[in-house]
Amino acid sequence: MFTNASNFVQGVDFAFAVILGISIFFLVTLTATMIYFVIKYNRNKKVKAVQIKEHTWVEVTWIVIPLILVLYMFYIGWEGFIPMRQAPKDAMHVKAIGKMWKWTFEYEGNKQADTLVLPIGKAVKIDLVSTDVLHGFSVPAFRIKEDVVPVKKNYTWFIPGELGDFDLFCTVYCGLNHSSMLATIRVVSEEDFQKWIAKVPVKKAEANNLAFQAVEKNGCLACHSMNGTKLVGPTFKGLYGSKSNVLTNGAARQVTVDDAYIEKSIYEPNADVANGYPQGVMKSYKGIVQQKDLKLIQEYLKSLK
Amino acid sequence: MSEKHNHVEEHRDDEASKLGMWLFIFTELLLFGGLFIVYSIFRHEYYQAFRESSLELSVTIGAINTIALLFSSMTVAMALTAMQKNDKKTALIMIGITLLMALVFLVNKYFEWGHKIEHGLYPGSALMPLLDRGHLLYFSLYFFMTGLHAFHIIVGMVLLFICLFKVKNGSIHPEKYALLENGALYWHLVDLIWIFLFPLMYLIS
Amino acid sequence: MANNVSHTTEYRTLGKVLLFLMLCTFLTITVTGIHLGPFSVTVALLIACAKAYTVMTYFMHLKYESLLLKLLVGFVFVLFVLIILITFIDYAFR
Amino acid sequence: MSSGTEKVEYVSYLDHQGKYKGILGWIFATDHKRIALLYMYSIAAFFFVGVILGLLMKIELAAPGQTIMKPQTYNGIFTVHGVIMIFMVVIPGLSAVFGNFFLPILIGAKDVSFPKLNRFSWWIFIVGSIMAVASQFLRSGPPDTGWTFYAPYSTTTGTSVILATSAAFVLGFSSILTGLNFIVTIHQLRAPGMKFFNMPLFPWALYATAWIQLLATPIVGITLVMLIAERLFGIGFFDPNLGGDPLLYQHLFWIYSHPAVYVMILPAMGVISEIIPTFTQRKIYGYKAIALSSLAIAGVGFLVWGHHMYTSGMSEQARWFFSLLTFVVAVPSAIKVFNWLATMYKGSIDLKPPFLYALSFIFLFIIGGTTGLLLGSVATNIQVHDTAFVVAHFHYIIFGGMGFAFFAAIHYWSPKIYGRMYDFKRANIAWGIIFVGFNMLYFPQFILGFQGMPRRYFDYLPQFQGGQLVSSIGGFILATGLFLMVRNLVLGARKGEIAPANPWNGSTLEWQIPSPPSLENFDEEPVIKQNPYDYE
Ligand code: HEA
Ligand code: HEA
Ligand code: HEC
Ligand code: CUA
Ligand SMILES: [Cu+2]
Repeated sequence: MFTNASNFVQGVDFAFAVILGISIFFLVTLTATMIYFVIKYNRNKKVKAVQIKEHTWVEVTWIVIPLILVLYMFYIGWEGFIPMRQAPKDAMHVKAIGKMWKWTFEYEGNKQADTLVLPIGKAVKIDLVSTDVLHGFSVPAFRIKEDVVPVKKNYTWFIPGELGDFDLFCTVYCGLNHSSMLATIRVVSEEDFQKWIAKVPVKKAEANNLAFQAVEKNGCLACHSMNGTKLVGPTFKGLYGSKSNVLTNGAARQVTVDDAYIEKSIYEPNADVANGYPQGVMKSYKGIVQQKDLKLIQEYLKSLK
Repeated sequence: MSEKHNHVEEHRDDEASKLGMWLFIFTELLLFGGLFIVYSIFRHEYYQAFRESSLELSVTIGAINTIALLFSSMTVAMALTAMQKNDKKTALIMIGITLLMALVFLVNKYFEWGHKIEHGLYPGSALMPLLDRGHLLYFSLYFFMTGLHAFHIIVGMVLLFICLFKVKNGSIHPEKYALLENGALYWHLVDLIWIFLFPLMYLIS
Repeated sequence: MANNVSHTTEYRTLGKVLLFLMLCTFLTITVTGIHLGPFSVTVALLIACAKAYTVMTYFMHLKYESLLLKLLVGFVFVLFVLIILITFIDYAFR
Repeated sequence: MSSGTEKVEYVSYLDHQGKYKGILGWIFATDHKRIALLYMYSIAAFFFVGVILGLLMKIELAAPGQTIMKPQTYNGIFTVHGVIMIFMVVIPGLSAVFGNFFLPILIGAKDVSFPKLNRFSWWIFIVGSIMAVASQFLRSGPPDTGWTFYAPYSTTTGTSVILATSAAFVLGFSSILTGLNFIVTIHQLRAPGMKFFNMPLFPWALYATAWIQLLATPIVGITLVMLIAERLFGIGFFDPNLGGDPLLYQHLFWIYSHPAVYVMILPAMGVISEIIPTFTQRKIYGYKAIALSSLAIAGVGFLVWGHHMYTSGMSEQARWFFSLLTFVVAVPSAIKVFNWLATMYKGSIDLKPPFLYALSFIFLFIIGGTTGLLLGSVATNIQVHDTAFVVAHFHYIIFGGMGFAFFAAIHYWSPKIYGRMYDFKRANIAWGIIFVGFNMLYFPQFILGFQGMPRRYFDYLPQFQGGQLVSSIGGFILATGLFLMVRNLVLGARKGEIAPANPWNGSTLEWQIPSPPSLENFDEEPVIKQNPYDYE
């Protein structure tokens, strides 16, 4: 508690300490009273129960006091939170792109990296972008967390206050490898940051290739590699024209990967399930991959011999 | 309550089943309530598109259906009055008219839907995903809400048919008409929902 | 005997109610025809509420039911309106 | 029973032979007591399945990396664990079992208002449950969305989400019908002289619960139907890629599911309010405050759903509003706790197993509830949302709250239900093991969550290893304790000593009739004149 990893730690931890303190106070007093009563008024001591009249003032007291306490808790919670939605105008912008199950960070000038490197003491505003389903951008050490919602814009911001590496978790359940959707945030000095960012290459040349973009944009590469490695799904390398062993309604058969098969794989991935891969992991892209993109994807796969 | 307790059991059952019916109506209202929430949110977000889309619906058909339902609501209430007055014949006629009106509604709806479907506007069609988002949502909601409503009409008709037979064979009689009363209550619910659906779907252009 | 369980509404009353409802329907169609901008929904909903109120009071005999039931019906509607309003606290300010 | 003879022959409901005999006599029973037992046995069976899934998760999490299953399996398991526990165990739990059995008796009635509807509720409960369990075995694989079915993941994953959501829909329907039945019963069938404020507190709690069931469930029902339609036709209500709004799904889901947590806890509070007066031999302190706070919780509970969505990108105004109301709704719970303690003051306390469970309920409920406050405050929620902290919160409050109340209730009422007594010593030992195991299982998760361990994680970073291991061991201690408890109860019910009609010297109506009760509960209709907890 009370580290200085980001500018929010103080507010959040203060609220935490106060609420926890009040909670523990009540837990301890009430439990102690309970145990005391059990011993004091135990039936083994042959005490007879005394019927006690209710007093309105007692009841009012224990309505009013908790009410005041909770309103106070609400207040400090709100105070700790409100700065999180007031990003300074001059903050540095970084786009955090979440897609199943990988984080990518895009700096100004089209530079992409897998680790979020940030200069210390400088406000940074993270624009949260998702290309498929919900993800969660959570850095416990910084006390920040915000959902990454597709299409909708969302953001979070902070000022890193300590050098070092911090864990970034995806907190909103997003499917198979949700638990490995991690990344590192590295806070470095301003100089080191400048050195580092200078070395980050501008997005690959392939970025200009429309066909590649179609594959990239739809997030296929999270599961399918282009270099022959087996990720979640079969690799795209050499896929086109090859023979694929699939299960159709539980029956094994062999198909040739052609345009029609690719189309079917995209729109009804569960109709033919490639052998050795889990069913149901690849979702249907019906309504998402439009006809135009489909053509491009087919073309691109063809080119990946 | 307590004082009535030792009277004939049946009275209390009637009251209970009426209360039960009202509670069920609450449930149904909130079932549609969920859809109304969705509707109002999307209307808020896609105001223009909703207005444009609703132009595609025919106010005339909607109005005819409204009138049919209002009229049937009255007749079913009259059927109950007739039953209470021990006028079996009127009661039968009134239920009959109610059912007829329900049929008019459904036939109308059939043509209305059919028209849309002909134009390729239905959930799951090839055309739908090509619409822009506001229109897509409007028509999805249109089919969903009127579809669910039509389903309630059918359930209501079945209920009233049962009432019709029971009135005819005398098992619903002036001393015992809870079923008819509940059937009528259900039918009014169907009307209530349409009262809100009509302006929200047809009259926002 | 059985009549003290439920009230009997006269045919004439029911007829009048229908007339009123038809009138409302007519009104709501014409009113939305004129351009009232954002108010047209409000008006349409107000008229719809009036209709719903009438249907419940007369057709559904709510007028003659116990106070308890009336309160419950009111409560359900208030609850629903609250839920919609609260949802809009999110959407209106986003 | 209306034979003219002076002495009515007493046949317990367990032995009574109706139109059907044997097992059919149960499945087609309309007697509320038999239906209650049907619910109890079926819920126990599903609970067992849920528990096994829970323990499997704990084994998997005992060490980082893959331990005994693949990630896809893990995802399916926590989803089905959540669905079973929430929709099939805790939501029907207390109200369908003890509510069905004791509501009519406590208000002096022969049965609920609609006995056939009651039976029908159980049937569809079974249908829904079978659907939920079957979704686990379909070829497309168990649903892997979490019990919250968040869109758009749930609208696009290839697993059998449709079956699971349909199951939840059907179960919701059963829940609605039970609620409806109870409300009508309470309004119509109270014994002569029993005003609302003469009603015992368990029926009060059930009344508040029933309203939530009736009004909140349809909303989730329609939401799940929309989800299914979205999957089938790609309609696009919730999937942003089709123009929908995933936050809208969350709103609709929590509009139901937050009130639903009070469906779980209110009857539990009702049970505790019954047990405390009996074992202290005191009139309950603040009867009216307890009764009305149930209604307050139910009412305000409808309006706080957004506290599950603080990080979702809601408007700031909405976060403000929901946080404020979340804190307000905690106050009526606090009132209840204070009143229970005040009832113990100067009582004559008898530390029998039901009371032991009731006391541990209070302890665990305070922990669960106050950590709820930490979640309800926006700033601290940001820190612990969607982490193991939330998991610990709701297990404390659901299992520690509703679960312990269930155990308290079964220890309290099983002599009435079966007419036989269980062994106290064994019950106490089992309690001790359960209590220790429970805290060992869930307490470390608070710490893990605070340190940032997210929930629904198949795998975790090495710094979380210690806590996870302790937690896993606790799970097995708890399992041992629960096994001993169930064994003791079963033995008691079958072979225990014959129990007297009123073993605890209780004052409410169920203790004034023989154990087990006869088919019609009361030989002659009771007339009520005073408060149910009069020990003068
Ligand atoms: C039985 C079920 C139950 C109950 C009763 C509660 C009760 C409460 N819950 Fe909990 N909750 C759940 C079940 C339950 N919850 C579940 C299942 C989830 C997770 C869902 C999911 O995402 O899967 C959840 C999640 C959850 C969240 C969202 C967490 C997140 O995902 O970020 C929040 C946030 O506000 C919250 C708050 C509360 C509060 C304030 C109460 C209050 O009602 C508690 C009130 C009780 C007390 C306060 C204790 C008694 C009082 C005293 C001892 C006196 C001292 C107190 C004062 C001075 C006030 N709960
Ligand atoms: C009533 C509700 C309830 C109950 C009782 C439990 C019980 C248990 N739960 Fe819980 N759990 C949930 C409701 C519940 N759970 C919910 C809603 C979720 C969220 C799902 C989601 O994220 O979507 C969840 C999630 C959840 C997770 C988090 C998954 C994740 O986020 O990665 C874990 C992890 O360990 C867990 C563990 C357990 C364990 C070990 C038990 C143990 O089972 C408790 C120990 C009990 C026993 C061991 C009993 C043994 C008894 C016998 C053997 C005798 C037989 C008994 C009878 C016949 C009556 N549960
Ligand atoms: C969530 C992970 C995931 C994503 C994202 C994904 N896929 Fe797949 N894909 C899989 C898995 C797993 C399989 C194997 C199982 C199957 O056939 O359903 C597969 C199979 C395929 C196949 C069939 C391969 C064969 O050997 O039969 C094709 C073609 C394919 N994917 C194309 C795509 C395209 C194009 C996209 C992007 C629009 C995409 N995938 C996105 C996981 C994914
Ligand atoms: Cu991405 Cu979880
Ligand atoms: Cu909640």
